[in-house]
Amino acid sequence: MMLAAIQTDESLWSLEWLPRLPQRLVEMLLHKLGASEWFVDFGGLLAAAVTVVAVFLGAFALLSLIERKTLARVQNRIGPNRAGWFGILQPVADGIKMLTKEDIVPARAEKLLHLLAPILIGLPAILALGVIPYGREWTPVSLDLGLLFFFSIGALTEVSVFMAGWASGSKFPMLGAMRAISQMVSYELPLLLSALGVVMVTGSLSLPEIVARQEGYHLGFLPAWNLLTPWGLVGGLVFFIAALAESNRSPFDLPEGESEIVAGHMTEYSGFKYALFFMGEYLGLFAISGLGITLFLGGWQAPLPGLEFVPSWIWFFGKLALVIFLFLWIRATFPRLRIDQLMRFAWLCLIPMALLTLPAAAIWHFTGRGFLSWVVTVPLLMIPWGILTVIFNKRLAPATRTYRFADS
Amino acid sequence: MNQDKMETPAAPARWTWPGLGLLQGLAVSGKNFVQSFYKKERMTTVQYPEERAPISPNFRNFPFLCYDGDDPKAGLRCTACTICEKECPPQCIYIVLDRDENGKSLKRPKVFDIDISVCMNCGICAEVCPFDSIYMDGEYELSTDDRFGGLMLGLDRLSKSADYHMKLRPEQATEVMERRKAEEEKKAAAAAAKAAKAKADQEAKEKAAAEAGASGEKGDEA
Amino acid sequence: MIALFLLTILVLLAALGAVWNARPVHAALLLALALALHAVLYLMIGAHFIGLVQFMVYVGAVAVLIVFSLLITRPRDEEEEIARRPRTLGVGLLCTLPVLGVLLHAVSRFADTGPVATDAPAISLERLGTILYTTHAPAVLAVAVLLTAVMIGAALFAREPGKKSSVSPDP
Amino acid sequence: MTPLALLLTLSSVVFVLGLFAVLVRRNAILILVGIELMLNAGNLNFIAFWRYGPPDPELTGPIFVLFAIAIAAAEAAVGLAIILMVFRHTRSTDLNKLDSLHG
Repeated sequence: MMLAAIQTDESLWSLEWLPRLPQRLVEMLLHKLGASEWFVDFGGLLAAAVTVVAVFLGAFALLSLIERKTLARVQNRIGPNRAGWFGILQPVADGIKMLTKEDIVPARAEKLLHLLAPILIGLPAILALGVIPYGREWTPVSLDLGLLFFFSIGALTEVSVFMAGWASGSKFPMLGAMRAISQMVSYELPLLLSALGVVMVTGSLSLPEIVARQEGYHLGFLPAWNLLTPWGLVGGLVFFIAALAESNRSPFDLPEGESEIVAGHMTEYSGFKYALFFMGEYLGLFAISGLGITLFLGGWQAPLPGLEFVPSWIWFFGKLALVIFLFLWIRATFPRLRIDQLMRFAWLCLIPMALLTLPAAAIWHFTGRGFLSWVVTVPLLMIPWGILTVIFNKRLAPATRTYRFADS
Repeated sequence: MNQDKMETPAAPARWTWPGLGLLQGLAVSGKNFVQSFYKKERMTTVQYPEERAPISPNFRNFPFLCYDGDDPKAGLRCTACTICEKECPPQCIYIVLDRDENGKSLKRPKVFDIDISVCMNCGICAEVCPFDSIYMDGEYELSTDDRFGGLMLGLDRLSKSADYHMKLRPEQATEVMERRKAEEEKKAAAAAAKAAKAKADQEAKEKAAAEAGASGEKGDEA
Repeated sequence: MIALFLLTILVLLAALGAVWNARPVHAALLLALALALHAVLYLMIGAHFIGLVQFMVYVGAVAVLIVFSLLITRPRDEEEEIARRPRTLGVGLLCTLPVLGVLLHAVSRFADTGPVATDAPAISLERLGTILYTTHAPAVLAVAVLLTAVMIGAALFAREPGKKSSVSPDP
Repeated sequence: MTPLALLLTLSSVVFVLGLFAVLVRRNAILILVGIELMLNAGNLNFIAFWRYGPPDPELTGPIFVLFAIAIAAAEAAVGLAIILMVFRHTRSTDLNKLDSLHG
């Protein structure tokens, strides 16, 4: 039965079948039990969903440890190392701590919304994780409109953040929610626009299709990823920055800026509800990184020819680890932006550049994606970028500091 | 933490490559991240309960009472003069003089309490003590679950031997030891001299008495 | 059909709440719920693209905008509930009930003779795009111009009067 | 009851609810809520007829709904911007209080 379940087109040793094993097993089991076809499909889908959720909850637990370890290393500390071997049990300890904490609901809170917000905040991330192609044979739910689904379901985050901020009935959550919503609305535009270039070139909103179109190599070794095109480079950078802001990661973590507004919309939450917010944030991080990898980094495609024998989902998770490390590295390096800088950056820099990737992608598509395309699109993107940087250098460069008393 | 030389910032450049500053920042934190894995001197964290960083000789934390020899009661240098009690700014020291049944001072404390929940580690008591008795301790693991009794140190917990002092602060202890030895020698010498003098006086008296007796006899004879 | 019926009831309840709730923020959130349920309805009857767009635009943008302006203006709860204002209520019902009657009458007349349901016609994205950019190209252009004008106009409107600011954070 | 009739009934009731909100509410933003409901009811009609009505190879229904959504979003943005501007002037969004002609 085991062998029958792993039957694939690929060979046994490609290990491509591994992540789909639960789904296949459940389907076979239900089939053997004589369930109706609808039920078999449903069970299989459920098993696939459970697989994804389990994988990413494990990754979330691991990341919460790795994040602390990495930050500690950058600051020349050791990081958590008490619970278990090298602190590997720290997430468990954190979980137990969170679960056993008292659940406090402020007296002035809207009880129902206060309860609903942490439940809703993890939902879009989990749903979005379901449509990402993780491997050659592993796309939990393959939607024709996968990309659109990803972005529409992401809209729920804003509503739940608002609910959390407003239902808490105190000022810091409210301020945090206002910041978070304005930031998310502003940065969703460049996020969408930079993804549109990929859609234009691929001609499909289906994420597996987008990955499949990035197969192959230029010049025999350069992977044909969207990142390695002029518009894809700009789009990918814009997407990455907007993803940083969209998932409230440093340096755009103003909604929960500890020094100003305690913890933003999460201030009045404790115990398990706080853990849910935490989980939602990390799952959102995984989802948006996964989407970025799918759109620009070739999804599960191997980075060099001759490496295809490694299971494709290992490549995906390797890229995911790399991107997440970049997130952590950036968090360990840059200070937080101010809210007006944040907004100005989105509207004056990111959105124009993201808009420019659209004509660039169109030209790329219609000039044959060859040498000519490079000649046309590189200046098209570089010149406005140069103008923008000059403007930004002039207007936003920190003025030489003057002192009122010391200098005279 | 960072051993890199601090360079005075040059005059701000007029134009730099956009994003260069960000990359420099990333390089710095990346260097810290990588080097933390193999450069031992970067990692200054000490795994506390298992290992401890050596404390500085000038580290001080709450007073203790020093005694000579092995017996904390007999060898205690404190004479219950209460100078420290009077000088203590937050008044955390409480001393009761020990007296014998006749009410005569035994020159030692019956009760010597320091409330370390009040003590502020100023070290004035150690400075003013004329008997080299009270010094600042180096112990820092004093947490207790007993708020009242646990933070009120009595004689039993305050008394620590001179050897402990020597181990804790060798320089200070050596100096004190030498001074005390010198003083003792001086005292002994003085005592010896006094004894000698007394002996001489005695002898002289006896001599005089003898002489007087002799003359008396003489007188009597005469 | 049963699922559709249940969803209809949910949509009605959410819409009723959005109309009736005395607390503005609750009303706005219920509106978001109603719009999201509309999207679910579209998804259920096979209009996937429209459903997702509806969700993205209405829940992600319009509902959030409404909620955000409620946050900025901080209206007090409607001093008296609508039910407590009999005159307003009466006028409202007087104006709306005939409309409802006419609409329902038309629907009931139509439903008897209406066409039978077929399988859900698939919207191929390519086909949608082709039609959109050929048959309806002028309309697309007009909408594009409208949206640009709206973006600039909203930015100008929302700008703090008298303050020289190059761009407004939210349109 | 056919699905079409069900959806049409739903859309008429939602439309009337929106109309009711527009007539009865005092807060300008909540009136906008009513308008959004009415627009959605209209959209629902188009989708219902596309789905259950006669075959529609030209996809008129969905395309009309797309335009309606785009315009509704624009309308919401402009409407809210106007409301915010009025709010700046009068510190109120209660339409009953906005009855003076000079701002």
